[in-house]
Amino acid sequence: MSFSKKIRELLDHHGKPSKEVYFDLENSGWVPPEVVEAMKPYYNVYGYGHPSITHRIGWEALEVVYEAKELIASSIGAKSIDEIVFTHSGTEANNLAIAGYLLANRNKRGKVIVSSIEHLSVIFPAEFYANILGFKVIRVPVNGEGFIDPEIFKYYVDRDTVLISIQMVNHEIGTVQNIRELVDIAKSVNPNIVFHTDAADAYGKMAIDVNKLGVDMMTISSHKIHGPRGVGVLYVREGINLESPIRGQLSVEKLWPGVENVPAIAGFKKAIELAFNDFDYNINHMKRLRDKLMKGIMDNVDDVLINGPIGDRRAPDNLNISFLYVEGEAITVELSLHGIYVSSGSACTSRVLEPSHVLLAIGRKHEEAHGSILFKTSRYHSEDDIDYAIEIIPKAIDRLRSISSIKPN
Amino acid sequence: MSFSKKIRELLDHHGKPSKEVYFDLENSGWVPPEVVEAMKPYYNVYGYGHPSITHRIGWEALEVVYEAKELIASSIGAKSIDEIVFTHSGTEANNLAIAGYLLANRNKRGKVIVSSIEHLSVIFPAEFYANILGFKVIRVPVNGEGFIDPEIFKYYVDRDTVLISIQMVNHEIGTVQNIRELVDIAKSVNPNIVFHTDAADAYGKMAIDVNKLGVDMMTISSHKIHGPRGVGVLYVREGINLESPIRGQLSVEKLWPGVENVPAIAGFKKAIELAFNDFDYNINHMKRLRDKLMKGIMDNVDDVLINGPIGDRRAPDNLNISFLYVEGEAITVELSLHGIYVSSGSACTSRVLEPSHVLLAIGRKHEEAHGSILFKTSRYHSEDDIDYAIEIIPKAIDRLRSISSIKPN
Amino acid sequence: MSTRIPLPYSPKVLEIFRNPKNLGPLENATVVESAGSPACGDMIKLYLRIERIDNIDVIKEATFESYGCAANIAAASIVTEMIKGKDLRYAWNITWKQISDELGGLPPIKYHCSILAVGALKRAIRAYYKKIGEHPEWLPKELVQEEKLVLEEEEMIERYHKSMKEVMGVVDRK
Amino acid sequence: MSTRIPLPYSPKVLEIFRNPKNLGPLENATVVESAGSPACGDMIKLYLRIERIDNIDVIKEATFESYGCAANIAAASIVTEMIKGKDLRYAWNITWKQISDELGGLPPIKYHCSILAVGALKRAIRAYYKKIGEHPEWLPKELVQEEKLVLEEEEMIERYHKSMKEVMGVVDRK
Ligand SMILES: Cc1ncc(COP(=O)(O)O)c(C=O)c1O
Ligand SMILES: Cc1ncc(COP(=O)(O)O)c(C=O)c1O
Ligand code: FES
Ligand code: FES
Repeated sequence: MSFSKKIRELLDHHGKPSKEVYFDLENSGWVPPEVVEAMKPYYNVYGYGHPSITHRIGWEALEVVYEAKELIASSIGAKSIDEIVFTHSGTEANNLAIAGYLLANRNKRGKVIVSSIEHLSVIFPAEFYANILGFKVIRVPVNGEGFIDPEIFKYYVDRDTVLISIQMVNHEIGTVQNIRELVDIAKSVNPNIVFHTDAADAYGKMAIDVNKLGVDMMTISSHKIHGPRGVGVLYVREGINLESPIRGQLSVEKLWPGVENVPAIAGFKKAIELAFNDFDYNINHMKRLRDKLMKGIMDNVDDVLINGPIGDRRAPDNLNISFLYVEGEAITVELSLHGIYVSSGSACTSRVLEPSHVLLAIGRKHEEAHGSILFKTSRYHSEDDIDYAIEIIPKAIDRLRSISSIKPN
Repeated sequence: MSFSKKIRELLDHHGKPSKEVYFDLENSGWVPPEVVEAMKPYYNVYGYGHPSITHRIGWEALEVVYEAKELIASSIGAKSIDEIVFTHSGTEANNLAIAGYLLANRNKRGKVIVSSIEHLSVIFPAEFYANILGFKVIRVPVNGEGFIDPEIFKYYVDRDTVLISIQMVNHEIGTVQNIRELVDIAKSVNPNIVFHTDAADAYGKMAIDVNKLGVDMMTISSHKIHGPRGVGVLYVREGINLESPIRGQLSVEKLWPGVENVPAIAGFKKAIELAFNDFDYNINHMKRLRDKLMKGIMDNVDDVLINGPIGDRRAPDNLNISFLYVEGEAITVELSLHGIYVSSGSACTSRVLEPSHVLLAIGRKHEEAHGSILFKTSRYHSEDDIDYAIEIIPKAIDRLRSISSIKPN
Repeated sequence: MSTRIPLPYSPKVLEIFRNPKNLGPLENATVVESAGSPACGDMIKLYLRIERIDNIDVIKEATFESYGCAANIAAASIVTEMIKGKDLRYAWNITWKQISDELGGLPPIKYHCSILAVGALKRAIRAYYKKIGEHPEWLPKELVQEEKLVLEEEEMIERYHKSMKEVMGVVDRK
Repeated sequence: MSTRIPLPYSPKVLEIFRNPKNLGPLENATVVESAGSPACGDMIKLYLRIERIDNIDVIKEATFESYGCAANIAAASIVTEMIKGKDLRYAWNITWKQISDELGGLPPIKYHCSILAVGALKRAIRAYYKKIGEHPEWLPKELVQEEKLVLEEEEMIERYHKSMKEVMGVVDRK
């Protein structure tokens, strides 16, 4: 039987729950109808050439690409749309920043600093290209809530340091790093250090101004804010030279080669508008529901640990909880059967049977990391969604604990 | 005034022609309504996680990703869906093949052979990574129709050669290379040579079987066959190891890191079905209309040159004509004003003011390359579209020739 | 089949995960043995009530507890089904592959879950004979492959995690 | 403004491209000069009818022909408009930037099209004085910037293409 038929069998056996609540927004968000509508003209009306083509259809593509760049630039305080580079994902934007910088400076050598809880699309290109090109990568440790201690950071930054990449918000535990403070430390040691921040999980969820932050490069990803997949953005401050690890374009052209994904860019533009209209309302909404979910779980389930900080320095949409004595993959399946969709940092959900490096880095023991579940709330969730989750989760955990061979002692 | 407003002004001044025919399918095709429909569920119904997620929504994503892989695998005779790797563009698939191979074999050194008319997304990664990693790149010349002479090819291939990349169909002049013959020559010199072919412009337009061809890697791109942008495919024969130039995924996982663009993959799947249903009809249609357009232009315009071969060894959809004494960018603008959308290999349409390297490689003089126009026909074009083009083009060329400071002597 | 592709669960795994059979501690168990550890993220505990009838050691009852993924739970449950009413020699010869097949085929990444189930079973059988001070001739003196794998998983977890930490680059905090 | 961004044409360029003024050869031209070459992909030819009135050399008529992109055609056309009825000294001082401004601002990549137009004009003015054997004091002895750029473009086309060929990696066929 083909793989797809096997999955169909599984899906048929699983069935479609009568109520469904999707919290797995870290892995991907859904795209609301308005955004799909905004994309459609660029698929349907007629063919669309790429932006440097000299005909009406190409100019229509160029118009929406520039509108999107203008909107993004103004939303983060960038000086010019020249500083906005489209890729096809946040992963690619991170690679363009890290690999692009190391490749462009491959005669320099020196030290690259990342945090130990960065997304793998920062850590891996840093290590891969550093290894090939002769740079050195240092991972700065974080404390139990995921924060970098400025004193420790200071100790790592030196005059050899050429590139630093520290994310604005951690994607698993929601830690909001104090980027401005870290930039100041870095630039006081060496003003030539290039500072990149991965804001994939921050953009649209808090105010960001690249100049107030003092960062030189910044990553954004469309599907993190209910935009379509297929668009990442790297903000690149004027004067920073990168050499893309992906080639195929003349150097005078855009940094990421290949035709722009024009319909997806049009959709992302719409998603940005939706995120920034009623910005405060949206943030308060996701935060309130997140807090309600957290309280509902804490009140009804024993032996849980919150991963990441509590309070203002946690992203408004993030909730990460370890349920002790049960394993996270089993929780995701159990909740799925009841229409609640989440992901886990458990070893059993990863391809190398190793728990999330983020949870280990904040000092969680393996057995704590195994039972971790990540929820993300969004402006589209309702009170009712949260009530349903609070009703289901304790039962799910109870059932799995009743199966478990590990019991509280 | 913002850039996008300037373009709006230009578009308003240009106006929307009452009839429009889009031939710029090399740069991007339009996406028919059936394909957009096929994508919509994966945007709209609910959120979609990535394939390794263990919940219903993730499994639904996995189902369509596998269905697409199975369809692609069967359409090219691949042994297993393991051999099908998704990227976000043909450019990225070419980079994964070339850079991925060189990075994985970076301790080997040796020679890389490409043709002088490859797409830049083959030539540039070959040269960029060869330069960094210590390989050598050779460009094999082509004859006046774009064909590689097997005798000359034989002369270039040696026991130092590790990687060869020769495209199946040239994107500008439609030359259909005899890949099987070149593979045989290469493997007879050294069976360990890895042979990649860029089939971005061949797939869906001719029968392809990776085993009959004997290639080890092959590139496909969705938007070349009226699929959505945002999906490229690299076929990688089992046993070939690559190290992606883009990092962020554990090595046991898929080669191109980042979430799959599930809706776009669903759309591509639909586009493949549309291309392969009534395959013969589709091919005959585009070929007949191409021939009609060619004849219509030749009969009504003097002093034109056909670029690329004529007959069976030309792709069925490709027409590339140089109009002497006029410049191609001016032609694209003039035709756009009448609703006909094409692109040119002229220096004036490129960012480095250099004509197409393909046209120069087949021996076209600069003044010949400057006046080149590329048309691609598709199953969606009607007789009427071609009639309209044949009506407009001679007038457009006449007008520009009346302006031109160069006259036939 | 390559491991590059994440194979999904079979409907059977999901079914048993939903409705596991023979769950929970067994009051009057003859032996209780487990394999795996919380740190590994998977641990199966088997409870067997064994009776000697006509000189044959028969598993009259078998129950389980499982800490682990859905496949782990399903593997533990199905193994209790497969051995109930069977004699120990038969039970000894059950392979992880048989368990995987009974489950409709596990994804390669989940093979170790059924190895764990077999490991726990073999450990329980050895424990039984040790307890009654016998050693039937069909019972190998040396540990067999699956027992070794389980031991390795338990022992190697530290070593394994250490090397994985290097791969993943997790630094221990000062 | 960076050249990374492809700036589109202004409506003015498109308008003049559509309806160029002063097109075609001039029967009774006093001077005919061109700049650029077919190999460059751009070539502007200017036809001027000059009359000396009250000791002032006035351009009574100016027409053009252009081989090149839409911007090239528009630049050539607008320069004929800008100089018609003007004296040569005035015409000499027209800059490529003025032409670009008249056209609503050219994209940076198209600046050279208006440089070419100025170059052709300056060449025509010099040709006129050479023809009548005079040299007004306002006419620089040495070539000015724009003339040099045009010469460079014409001369350098071979060198430029050669180096571009290296960049683009086009090999000459054996
Ligand atoms: C912090 C962070 N960085 C980078 C990425 C990668 O973005 P994308 O999924 O668009 O490749 C993600 C999302 O997975 C993320 O959360
Ligand atoms: C032959 C060839 N290779 C590669 C590509 C690049 O594909 P994509 O546009 O999907 O990046 C194209 C299309 O532009 C092509 O025609
Ligand atoms: S218990 Fe971890 S994968 Fe099954
Ligand atoms: S004439 Fe080539 S760019 Fe204007």
